[in-house]
Amino acid sequence: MSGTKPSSLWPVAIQWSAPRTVTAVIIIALLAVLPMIASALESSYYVSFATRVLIYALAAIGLNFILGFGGMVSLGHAMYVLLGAYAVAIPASHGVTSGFIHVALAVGVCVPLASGFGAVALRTSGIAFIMITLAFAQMLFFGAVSLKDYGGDDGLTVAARSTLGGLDLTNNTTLYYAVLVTVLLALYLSWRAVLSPFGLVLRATKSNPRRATALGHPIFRYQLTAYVASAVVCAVAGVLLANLTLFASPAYGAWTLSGELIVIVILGGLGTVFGPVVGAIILLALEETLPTLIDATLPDYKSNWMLLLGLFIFFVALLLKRGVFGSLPASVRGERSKPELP
Amino acid sequence: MSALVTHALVKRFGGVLATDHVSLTVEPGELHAIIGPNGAGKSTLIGQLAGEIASDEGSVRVLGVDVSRMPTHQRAQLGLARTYQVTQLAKEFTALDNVLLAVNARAAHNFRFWGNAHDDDAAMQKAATALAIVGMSHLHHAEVGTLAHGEQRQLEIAMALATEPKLLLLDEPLAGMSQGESAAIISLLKSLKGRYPILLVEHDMEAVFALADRVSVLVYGRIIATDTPDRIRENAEVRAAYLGDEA
Amino acid sequence: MHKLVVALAAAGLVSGVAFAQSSPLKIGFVGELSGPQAPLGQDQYDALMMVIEQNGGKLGGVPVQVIKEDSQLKPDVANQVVDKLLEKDKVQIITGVTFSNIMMAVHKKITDKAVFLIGSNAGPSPMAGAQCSPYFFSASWQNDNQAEVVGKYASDKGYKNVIAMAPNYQAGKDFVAGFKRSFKGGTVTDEIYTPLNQQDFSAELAQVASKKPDALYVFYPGGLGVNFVKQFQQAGLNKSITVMSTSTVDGSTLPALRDAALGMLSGTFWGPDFPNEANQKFVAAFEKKYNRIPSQYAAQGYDAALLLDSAIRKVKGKIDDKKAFHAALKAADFKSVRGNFKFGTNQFPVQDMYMFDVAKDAKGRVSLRTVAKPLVNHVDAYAAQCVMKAL
Amino acid sequence: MTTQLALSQLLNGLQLGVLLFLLAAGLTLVFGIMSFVNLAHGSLYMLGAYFGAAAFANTDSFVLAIIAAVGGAGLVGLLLDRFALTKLYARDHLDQVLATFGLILFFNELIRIIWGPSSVFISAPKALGGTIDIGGFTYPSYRFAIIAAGLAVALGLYVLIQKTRVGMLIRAGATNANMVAALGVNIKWLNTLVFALGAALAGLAGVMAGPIVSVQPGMGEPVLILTLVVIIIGGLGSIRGAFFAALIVGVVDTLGRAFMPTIMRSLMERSTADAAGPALASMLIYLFMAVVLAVKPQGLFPANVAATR
Repeated sequence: MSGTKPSSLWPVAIQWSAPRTVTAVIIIALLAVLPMIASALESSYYVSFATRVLIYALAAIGLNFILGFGGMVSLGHAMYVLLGAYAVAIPASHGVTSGFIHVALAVGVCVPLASGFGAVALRTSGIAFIMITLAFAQMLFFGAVSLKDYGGDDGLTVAARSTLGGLDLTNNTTLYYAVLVTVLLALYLSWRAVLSPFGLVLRATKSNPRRATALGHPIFRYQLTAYVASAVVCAVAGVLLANLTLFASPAYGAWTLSGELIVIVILGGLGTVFGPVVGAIILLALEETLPTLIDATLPDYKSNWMLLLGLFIFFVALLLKRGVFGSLPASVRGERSKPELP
Repeated sequence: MSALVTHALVKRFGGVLATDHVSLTVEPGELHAIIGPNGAGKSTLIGQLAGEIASDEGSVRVLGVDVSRMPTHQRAQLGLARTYQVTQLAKEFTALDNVLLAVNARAAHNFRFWGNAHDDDAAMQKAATALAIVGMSHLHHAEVGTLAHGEQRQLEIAMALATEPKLLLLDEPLAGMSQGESAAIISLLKSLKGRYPILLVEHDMEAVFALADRVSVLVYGRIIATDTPDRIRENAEVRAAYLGDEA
Repeated sequence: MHKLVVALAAAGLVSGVAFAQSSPLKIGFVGELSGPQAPLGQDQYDALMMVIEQNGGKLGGVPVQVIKEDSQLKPDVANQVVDKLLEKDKVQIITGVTFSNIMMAVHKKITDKAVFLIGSNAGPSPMAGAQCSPYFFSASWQNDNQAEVVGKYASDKGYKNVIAMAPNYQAGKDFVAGFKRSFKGGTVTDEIYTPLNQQDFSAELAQVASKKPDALYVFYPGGLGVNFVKQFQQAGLNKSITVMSTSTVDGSTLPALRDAALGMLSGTFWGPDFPNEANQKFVAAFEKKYNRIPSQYAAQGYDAALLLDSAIRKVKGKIDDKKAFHAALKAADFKSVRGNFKFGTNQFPVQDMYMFDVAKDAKGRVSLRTVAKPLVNHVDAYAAQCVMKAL
Repeated sequence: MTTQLALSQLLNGLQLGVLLFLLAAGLTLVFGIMSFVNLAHGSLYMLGAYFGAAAFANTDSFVLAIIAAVGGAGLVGLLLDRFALTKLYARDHLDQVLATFGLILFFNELIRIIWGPSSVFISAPKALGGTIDIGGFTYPSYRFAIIAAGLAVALGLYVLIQKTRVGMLIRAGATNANMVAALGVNIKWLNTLVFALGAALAGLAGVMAGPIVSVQPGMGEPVLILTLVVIIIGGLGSIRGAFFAALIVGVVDTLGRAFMPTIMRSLMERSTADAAGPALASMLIYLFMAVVLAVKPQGLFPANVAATR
């Protein structure tokens, strides 16, 4: 080959695409200045709302890594969020407030646990994989419920946010930026990983696992590594969630939350790197505004907003095959000299 | 040392003997063809050799190594490459990415999370070469799902070659091809002959008799004859069991 | 008495005029308003709004705006809606909160901000003890109260051999512990904890039947209670074993249970048949408006509303004077539907606790009937652990 | 521990298993033939219970309640198949999971709007309200009726699937849907029939469970998850697998709950055992499933021999 690199070797979903890149850049820029806008409007509430959105986005980025790129439909990823939250709450209840220890504990427990769960679950595929991941999540959920010394079903209050060197996480804006940076880091890492030789094989296991195996790729190793990595991202999201809410509860691992994470990934655009952020913004904004919207029109049915949410999810699955972000126009081929993706 | 030796290979599905004590060899540089009527068990046999179907009895040796209990990907790493009767490609990938995937299967350190896969110039060069061999240099960027059937078959072969194989298993590479496409593949196979040991399963008699050094006839999972093309053509049993039907 | 009422009304009128120009006082309501546990939160909310409606959109003579938020029984959502109430709506008072786990998730955040939290249901033990706060008042009970009254009743009855059953989670264990605390003279021979997701109690009931206890103590809230009672009755055990319960047969589950629950005992602070005037008025108004017997959750919501009404009136709507408002709340100067009402040092009620049985009322409906008052002026078990900070 | 107690626990397990089978049969057939993952199957169970309760409230007849539940749920199933889900059959499992997850939220809210958030009332028929005395221990007669009815339905399904032409097509469809289409059978019609049949069975399970569980919005989810466990353990698409797996899950779950705490107490300190016993009991089914899948990824009774290749 000559010095020039091919222009669009990558599949459409992760190609460089001007409309998508522009959208992603605008969203990131808005997120970066959001606390200033909020303080100008004197509604600091939006900062904590946006923090929650970003934490969901982070968990969804983790899930997207195996769901969007590896084709592994895990209906149990909320269990790693649960794990991360307790990795903060339990040490904190013993007076250990160091965020470094919290993260180390979350990762240190998550890796062996996810390795074990993943190794068993990956013996299956398709629907059985969906169900076995659900089953593992249910196990962990009931495990947390039975943690009698740590609040059981009532959950565990965290006295104060983790201490993280010079960072003062008790300040909501600081916490927000810490979460934002984590999200951007996760986006960058997953982008790099997807384009890497590892990512090429991972995406091949989604597209045609039989072929990848016949070529000589030990796909189990790739899938398991991706599964563990995605679990770790969710566990970090759990650490942040416990810091935001100052609380850990078995409810963080409920199977409906795992379902919501899938909704976020698909809503954003399966297999796009930035999709989960868009999906999280849309879903949580919808959950936030639907009751208000109904209240304005049919106040008697305000508490029934989930009816509309259910229909919305149904139609997203039926009609929006590539998700909101994934549906943005793909690039014109051959315009760029180096393949990139937003 | 033979490239491939099978000894009394058996596969049963329920009560049916799909592969009935098959013993065959592929010698270095040899093109050994397997023919047989539909349902003779050709694809099952290929599956057993590649490791996708577990054999019930018997053994398989590739380049002297007993691979009978080896999983598919390890057999591939020994140098066993295959194509499929029904194309098995990463449909969302570009043609070049498919071949790159094959090249990387042989790379010692493919388990890398950093670096752009397309920045590996050596690998990209190998992939481009493999595509050039099958005459697809102009289709680097084409999404595989959009390629014509014949091009997809060619791509299968390019991927097999890109793994730097020591033994090729080709499962009906001419299936479903137009005459023009067939001719291109046949000339490609001719150019490969002698450079790789090849086990070719094929329906197209003309092609088989033109290409093969030896031909085995598989009927109901059993090899009823193995010989040179000329002798097979004259074998009475083969004619009765197989060619008679075809004629 | 009459004079006082007139005087209060006049004061209300005056303050109402005085504050007519300013925007209404914002009160946040947080509760379970969707999902399977919605009936509880809905009752708390309905009763609160009924009081406000009766007062012409005011509490304590001040126009109020209630901002209702659904916590969806998810702690992170609860946390979020509380953030919204505190930071966006800037409320000074939050009431409601249905479940203990939601209460535990949000209480600190609210009271740390010096916002008054008037709980109208959940009263988890840490909040009555070590984590008590001057900004938190409970208009309901400390969780264990409802179990302690049953334990006392069992002692009074002289039961020797009792089995306890509850779901395997914190509240379940708290209630069984509360029961054991006040159950003297007999023993709890077995404690059976069923998984929280378990819908079928046949296995446990068979065990209970084989052990032939004097009585069975159970805590199965909401839908679990419906399951339990139906299955208990079908197993034919209601003829042989006395059931004493907490939060199992109440206004929220009786409509689905009807005759199946007849004869079961329940311990709590209030029943619809209380003869006091405030209660008669409440029950009549509630039945008229919603066409059903009010549950205890409605009674709690109603009392919380009356408490707020009295305190806001006392400070003439000046909530900003936290000290004065705190004192006004602490005084609890209102006619509770439960009769006696006063706050203890930890700002949980010091109150009488009653036993009820399920029986048909005058109109032939299945309802709760008062049978005993085992505890008088009862102080919860955690009050001593509370070191109340001065405001 | 008496034998009588063990026996009555076994009956309890059987009763749970039979109910699970009614749900699993429809779910596994739908999966086998249409390769469709229907998370909303639990909603059909809930709808059955509500239709039954509504009929019961108006007529006081349990027979009519059963007819209303079976007919109503079957009709909803038919409508769902015709108007909502057809397009999803050809999609991958992910879209199906998502769409039917949305339907769960939709149906739960719909029920809440129509019937309100509280539990609704339905009781066992008077004739079955009591208990039966068997050799010294009593057992609720209604639960006996459930076991009997469930086994009767299982037998009926067996006859339908093994002995009739429709059953032959269903079996063939579960093994190879394309082949059935090639035979000239209208596969759409077969899909609708199977889906409605599954929905009707779920409705039947709902109304039969009505008198023993709380009929309330969201009642379908816990049972849905158990049902999914059943069809995975049994082997997807296999009716026979669903039957045995349902009974195994019912009995393992019940016996686990009954005896696990006692076993744990004999092994460790009482307070630890009291905490760990129920937790382990609630995890037992999932552990069991994980072990089964680790050993036999296709389940205990795979429907399709080819799939095990």
